[in-house]
Amino acid sequence: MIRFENVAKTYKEGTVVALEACSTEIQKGEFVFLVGSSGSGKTTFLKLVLRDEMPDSGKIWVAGKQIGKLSHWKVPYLRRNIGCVFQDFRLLPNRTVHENVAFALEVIGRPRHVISAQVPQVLELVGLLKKKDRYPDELSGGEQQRVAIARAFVNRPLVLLADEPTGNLDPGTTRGIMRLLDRINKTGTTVVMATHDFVIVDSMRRRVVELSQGRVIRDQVRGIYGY
Amino acid sequence: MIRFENVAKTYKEGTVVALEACSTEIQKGEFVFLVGSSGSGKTTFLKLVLRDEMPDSGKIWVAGKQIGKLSHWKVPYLRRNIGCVFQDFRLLPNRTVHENVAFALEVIGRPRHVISAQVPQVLELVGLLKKKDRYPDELSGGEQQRVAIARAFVNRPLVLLADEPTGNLDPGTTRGIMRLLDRINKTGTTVVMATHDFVIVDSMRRRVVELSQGRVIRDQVRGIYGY
Amino acid sequence: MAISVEYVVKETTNNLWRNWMVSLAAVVTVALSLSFVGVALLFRQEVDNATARWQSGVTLAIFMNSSVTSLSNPQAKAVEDQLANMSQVSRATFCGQNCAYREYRGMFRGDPTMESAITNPSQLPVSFRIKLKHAAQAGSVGSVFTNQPGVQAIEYAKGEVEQLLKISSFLQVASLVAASALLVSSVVLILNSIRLAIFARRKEVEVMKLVGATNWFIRVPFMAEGLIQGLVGALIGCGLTSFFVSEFRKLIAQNNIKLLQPMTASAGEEVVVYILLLIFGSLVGAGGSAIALRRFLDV
Amino acid sequence: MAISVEYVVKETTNNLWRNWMVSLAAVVTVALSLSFVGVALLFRQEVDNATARWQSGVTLAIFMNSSVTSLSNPQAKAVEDQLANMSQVSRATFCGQNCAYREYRGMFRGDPTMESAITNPSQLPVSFRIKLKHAAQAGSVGSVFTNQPGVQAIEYAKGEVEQLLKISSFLQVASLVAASALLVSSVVLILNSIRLAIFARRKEVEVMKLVGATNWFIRVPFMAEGLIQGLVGALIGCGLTSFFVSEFRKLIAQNNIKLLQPMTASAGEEVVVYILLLIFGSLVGAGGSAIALRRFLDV
Ligand SMILES: Nc1ncnc2c1ncn2[C@@H]1O[C@H](COP(=O)(O)OP(=O)(O)OP(=O)(O)O)[C@@H](O)[C@H]1O
Ligand SMILES: Nc1ncnc2c1ncn2[C@@H]1O[C@H](COP(=O)(O)OP(=O)(O)OP(=O)(O)O)[C@@H](O)[C@H]1O
Ligand SMILES: [Mg+2]
Ligand SMILES: [Mg+2]
Repeated sequence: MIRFENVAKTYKEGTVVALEACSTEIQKGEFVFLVGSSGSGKTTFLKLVLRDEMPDSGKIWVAGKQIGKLSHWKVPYLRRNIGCVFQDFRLLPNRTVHENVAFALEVIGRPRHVISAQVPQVLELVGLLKKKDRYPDELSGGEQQRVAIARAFVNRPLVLLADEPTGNLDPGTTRGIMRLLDRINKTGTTVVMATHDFVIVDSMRRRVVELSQGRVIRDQVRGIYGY
Repeated sequence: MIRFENVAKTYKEGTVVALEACSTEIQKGEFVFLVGSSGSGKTTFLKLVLRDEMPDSGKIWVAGKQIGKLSHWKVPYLRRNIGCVFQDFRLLPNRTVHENVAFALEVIGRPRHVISAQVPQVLELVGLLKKKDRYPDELSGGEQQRVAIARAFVNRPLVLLADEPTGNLDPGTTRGIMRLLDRINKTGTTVVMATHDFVIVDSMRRRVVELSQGRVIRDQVRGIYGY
Repeated sequence: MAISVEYVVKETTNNLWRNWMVSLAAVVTVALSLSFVGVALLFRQEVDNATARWQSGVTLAIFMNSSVTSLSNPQAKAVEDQLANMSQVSRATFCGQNCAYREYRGMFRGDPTMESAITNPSQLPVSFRIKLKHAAQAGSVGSVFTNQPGVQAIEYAKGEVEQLLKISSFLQVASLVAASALLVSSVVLILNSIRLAIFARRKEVEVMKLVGATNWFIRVPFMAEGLIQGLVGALIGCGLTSFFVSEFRKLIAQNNIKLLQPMTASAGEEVVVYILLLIFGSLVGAGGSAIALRRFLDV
Repeated sequence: MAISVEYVVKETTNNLWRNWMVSLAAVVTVALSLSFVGVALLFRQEVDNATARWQSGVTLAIFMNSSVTSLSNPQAKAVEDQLANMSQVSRATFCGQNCAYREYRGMFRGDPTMESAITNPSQLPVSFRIKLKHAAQAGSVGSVFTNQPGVQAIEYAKGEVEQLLKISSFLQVASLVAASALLVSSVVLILNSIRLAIFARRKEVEVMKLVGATNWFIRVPFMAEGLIQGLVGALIGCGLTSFFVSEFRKLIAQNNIKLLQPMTASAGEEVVVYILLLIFGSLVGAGGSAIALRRFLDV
């Protein structure tokens, strides 16, 4: 599903190295934790998958396509196969829960009947159907993150990327989010999650890819956060 | 140093209750963890101390002054006694480490010789004297947070408020930040830190104030995160 | 991918509404600057028309002494023959005392001093009115007759026409300079209003990019915003132009300002000016959007 | 708390520089709009001066029949006596045939038709030139003499003066309307440039507030920005006004446009206009800043 081959990425004209000779492969349906200390390149890794950044060298395949060769106007269509969740939710404050999720379908031109069918379904999945008319600031942090996940998932993407989705949340809420991601993974969606939360990583025992200074230094099938 | 007496605070014309009948007192030199689930009112508590928000009812004393009675133009002088650190650092990206810290002194009108004396001193304290000419994006997350702490502390405030200062950081970096806050606390500065990180709270064993739905539901001298 | 019209209308309206102050300022500035352009263009057209009439008349007049009262006078005959033989002259007509009296009456109708001054055609001098092939030759043709017996004076029809042309070209240059400075301001204002719209919607744009909206889908509402501002400004500019010009004409007609009376433009000429203004307006709008999208919208 | 001048200068320069396009547009618009105001004001002053001269002359003239050639004529005497007894009349002078001839020569100097038309004072009618206490009473005074024996016509000194006044007031209204619309745009542009500066520095402002900078410390650089834009705009506006007015005068002088020749303003009057423009400029700048600070700077 995702394959990195010797990918290097620098910022600021090569002065800041974010990734260096990074190679790894993630299969369809896997659940992968991306760990590593601050600045090790986790966010860069995710941005490259999303083609939000371009690699300096090396090749990246996502969903069977080498995305370095993708022409500019095809990028949006790549992104429709990838869902994204961030630590800071990125919800639109002036739209309700329902509208936030529907927005993701509207802007890719889905017809209205598809939207009104799919949105309640995914809100049901994240357990927020009852709160669909609330605005983001009327929700707890965990609920907001679930809306963000619903938005990322409503288009049934092949891959779900999550960059520290529980960084702002208390331990109870964090467990709720992890259960939800687990459920989404069980529907067949590949999940890649960057995190610092060793408690989660250690308890879930999924595949762990550790980055350090832009290189993969560990790849463990049922791994833990530290060694 | 800080005293809340029956403080209530709502948002959006009273429809969202953030704090309700909240009373507590924090003495000079204490180190207090503010815990509670998402939306329990921790950030609101800190904003009230900073007089960034005004309470709907109740009284708040900070450094001996009842801040509800403070006239508008005196607020800046109150804030000079309070240092602030946030999860997202809030550094100025186009200024170096040294300039970021010096900025805090410049804008309150400190003369140049005071600035050139105090900034290196506090950078020494946070261990960043050697990196004083770097820009924020040339630093790791932990280093950036230490710059933020240096900026909050350079004016030797009586109180240091920290809102989830380790939310973005990996466990190793988190421990570094906590040691630094501990050292600052030992200089006599009162530290109030809102956090979700139960590992830290449980290992430091300091006073813990737990909020739930805007009320203080626990106040433990050498507390832990949960019960 | 099709972009629904409904979506574009909704988003564009929102954008315009959110920063109505800037949108308004942009529209006002476009309108003003285009009305300057419009007035300048129409004025030019009218002055062209007016001076064309003058030019169809006489470019040079030779006034004879009061002793010469008709063409039968040999001095007049001599002038007439000379004129007939000059290749520069396209047409020469004789204006006898009756012709002069008619002209005089027309010029000073309603002015008692002047009316009572001349009560008889015999008080006025006769003259030749000459049309030249090239107006620039007026001087050389005139000089031939300067010292001719019986010739009292040579008058060149430059005075009023030239004054009119000079004042109008001065006003035109001034208003076109003002218009171009204002057009720059218009572009900046439109650019700004779009920049503010982009900024106000930066979170939405970010989400749109994340979930795979196409670049055109993101751009179109902002482009529509600029275009609408430019076009609305141009429409108001057309209105202002037509209002100003018609008020000016009314003023001239009411006050019998003779020099300016022949100034008119046909409906067709006006329409051409208005179409030009609309084209300018959309160019300004599109230009402003293009710069704003390029500089501030990273898609 | 003292705010260091150096700090304000540095920050203001930065702000202006960062959004130079908007700053420039703001300055240009202020300059243009104030130059409209300036030209309108100076023009008004000049027209006032010009018509004051006219008004110091005659507001009403009574022309007698050609049979009346001097004051000794009883019909003329009758008119003179009546005028002497009217309280509305401030001064009445008799203009005999020599006076009329002098006036006529002066009016039509260099025009052969007219010069040759009247070669003798006896060809011209005599008249009374009347200065009234209030110009508005011209109609009522004139009507008294309409059917009086020996009176040929009553002429009101309205013709040219009134045309000049009407055209100039039309142009003034038009330019003041344009100026006020532009002033609105100027305020919005200044407001916008400050809003963008505030936005560009929102992080710094946030940090400033956190560490206890006083509100004025935060505000002053933004206010200075607006004031500078307004003042620079006003200065350029003064330059444009003076340029336009002097070019216009040159044009009139070169072309001998008689009607407009008496239009001048003293240096003192010009300076007053320029000071007014500078005051307007700073008001516009301060107004723009005030709105921007109030709406977009939360301190
Ligand atoms: N836009 C950017 N410009 C310059 N340098 C950047 C940029 N983004 C990231 N970097 C640098 O690239 C390196 C890798 O950053 P990245 O954000 O991928 O790390 P990370 O593993 O996500 O860290 P964290 O745990 O703090 O989120 C760091 O040194 C960082 O400073
Ligand atoms: N600016 C605001 N407008 C409206 N509601 C707000 C605002 N800020 C906070 N709230 C609401 O007030 C309540 C308390 O919020 P607060 O940010 O203090 O909680 P918190 O304990 O800091 O939560 P977290 O752990 O998620 O940071 C929440 O219900 C929140 O939605
Ligand atoms: Mg990251
Ligand atoms: Mg909080």
